[in-house]
Amino acid sequence: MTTRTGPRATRRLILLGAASVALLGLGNLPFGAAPALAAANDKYPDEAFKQKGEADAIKALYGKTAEPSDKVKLDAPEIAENGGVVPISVTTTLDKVTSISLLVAENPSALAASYKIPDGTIPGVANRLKMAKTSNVVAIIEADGKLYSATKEVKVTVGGCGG
Amino acid sequence: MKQSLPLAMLLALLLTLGLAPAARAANEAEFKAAYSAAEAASKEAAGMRNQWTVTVSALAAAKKAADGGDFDRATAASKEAEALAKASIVQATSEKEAWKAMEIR
Amino acid sequence: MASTIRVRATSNGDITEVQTLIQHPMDTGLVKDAKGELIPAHYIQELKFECNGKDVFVANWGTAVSKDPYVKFSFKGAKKGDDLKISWTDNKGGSDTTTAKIS
Amino acid sequence: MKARSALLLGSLSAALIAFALTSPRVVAADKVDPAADAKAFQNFFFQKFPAVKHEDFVNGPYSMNEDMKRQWQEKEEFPPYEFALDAGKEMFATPFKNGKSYADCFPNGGIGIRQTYPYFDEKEGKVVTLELALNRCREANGEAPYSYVKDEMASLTAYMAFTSRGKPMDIRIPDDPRALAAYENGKRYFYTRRGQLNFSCASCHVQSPGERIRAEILAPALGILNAMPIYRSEWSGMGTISRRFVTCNSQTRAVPLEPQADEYRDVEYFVSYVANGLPISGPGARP
Repeated sequence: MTTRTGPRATRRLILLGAASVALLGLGNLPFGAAPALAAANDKYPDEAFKQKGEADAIKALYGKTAEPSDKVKLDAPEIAENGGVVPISVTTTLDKVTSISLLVAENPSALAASYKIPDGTIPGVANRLKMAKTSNVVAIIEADGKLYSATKEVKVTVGGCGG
Repeated sequence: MKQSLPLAMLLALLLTLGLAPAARAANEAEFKAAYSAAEAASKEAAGMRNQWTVTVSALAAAKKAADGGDFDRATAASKEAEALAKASIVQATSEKEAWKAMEIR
Repeated sequence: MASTIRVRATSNGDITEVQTLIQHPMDTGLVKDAKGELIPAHYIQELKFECNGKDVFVANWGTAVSKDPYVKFSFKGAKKGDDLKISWTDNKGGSDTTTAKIS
Repeated sequence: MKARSALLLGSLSAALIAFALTSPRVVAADKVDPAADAKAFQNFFFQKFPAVKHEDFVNGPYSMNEDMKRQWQEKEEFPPYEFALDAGKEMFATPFKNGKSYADCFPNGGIGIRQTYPYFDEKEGKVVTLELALNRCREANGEAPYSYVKDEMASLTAYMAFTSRGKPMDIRIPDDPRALAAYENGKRYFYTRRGQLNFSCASCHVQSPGERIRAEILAPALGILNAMPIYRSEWSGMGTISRRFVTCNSQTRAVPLEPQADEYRDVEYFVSYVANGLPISGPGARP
């Protein structure tokens, strides 16, 4: 849907346009500054956030692969009301959970968020993510050293009638 | 796109008759006429508070093409702008009564 | 200027539920502005929650977290009146911190 | 007005007369009856969506679709308009350079009065909206007016709407022919098709609420302004009523009028009036 009258392309349309184009030029994300920062606290998984694909991101983050499990409950909308604000939450009945991560497979970089769960904290999180387009959302839970996952497809498209 | 057919025929005609240089000047006059007609229709539509965004952008495209010396494209864009402006005028006039049919009673 | 961190920490029984909304652009670095230039990436990388001297929740975020990010979680071992310290740092070295009482 | 309605009666002749026998209101087609309009307008939606509770209509698309409603409720736990609300509250309390403040311009200090806007100003003979009144208050106190489509105006109206949450919309039409004319002009604008896409407000919000327009669900026209101003994920920012009217126009490829143009003030008057009785739910969060 090309908006011939350019100036009114809304921010969201630019987001969609730029996201699909940027798939190619991902390498030059200004991470120059980040590693220095990350070195200060080595917890920020810089490498994992740079990975494009979902499997690479999981490998970079945890160094192992996950197996689907119905104990991981991923709650995401069927059709996102807006790609910029998609409410996604994860809960689980697994115990000894140490980490929860959320990935959006079709985003320019798959890993969206990764949470550290110290003991004493309930294994679950709710947040709002951005999705470039219709994609699988994957929740990964690290429990007692093993990885479990749940996947759900969320449809995303622009709104409105024309412009 | 519906404009491209007459445009193509126009170009073909010019090439066969080899009137390119004379056509260059005529096109400018032709463009001026088409552009002023389009501008008049557009003003009328604006006067009826029912201007279309596509009319405005077609007029702008016509002016830009003319400034660049491409009078064929400029004339076509002016004709398109005029058609769009006229359509918006028809819409405004007919809607003066037509809206009542939609009213929830 | 008011803190960029809005937090609601409510405890019932041994479980404290924490909701946080942070005012931050979370730019992905892939979006062009009106003049057509790319807006540089500017997003929160780490958000930490500490209570009674212990980390209770640490979030590492990428560019896919929404503008004015929101997060909700719960944890055990705290009671009404305890302090909850929240702090974030972003990829440009920006940061903010605040302390909230668990109600 | 007189000539056009005579023409209308003439052209519909037989059918109209038969119809007139059944509902007297139509015989007096040119006598404007807002109260009857409002009743008919509300009944249209109540009958079209019997499952929707009357006060839920003000939640727009979320009253039409369960999946969207859940996403909305999750957002409402800590809504994105929280910052605008706090900013509005702070601005409302900050006095102008001359020491006065917004509270001096509005009845009841501006608290809990949003549901009476827009109102018909008999001195001026025109509809005055909340956004207009706020800017006039600023100008009267030597301050520069805010843009009608930007965040400051949205923050102020967000706070004033918040103080009226739950109060039923209460728009009055005084017994003044100019008020009736403004109401009728708003109704005309609401049902008039415009733009190259040839849509009127009614094409989307009366004929097809609840249906999808790509990712979004169309909101019913009933109570559509009760949640204003709204934080839209699409704008990732706040939007006033003016901003919504301007963007809706350009989406149908109609050149928008200037914010607070008479037509916009009148259509706001009409749409708010027919929603009388439904609760104010602003500020709102929308896709």
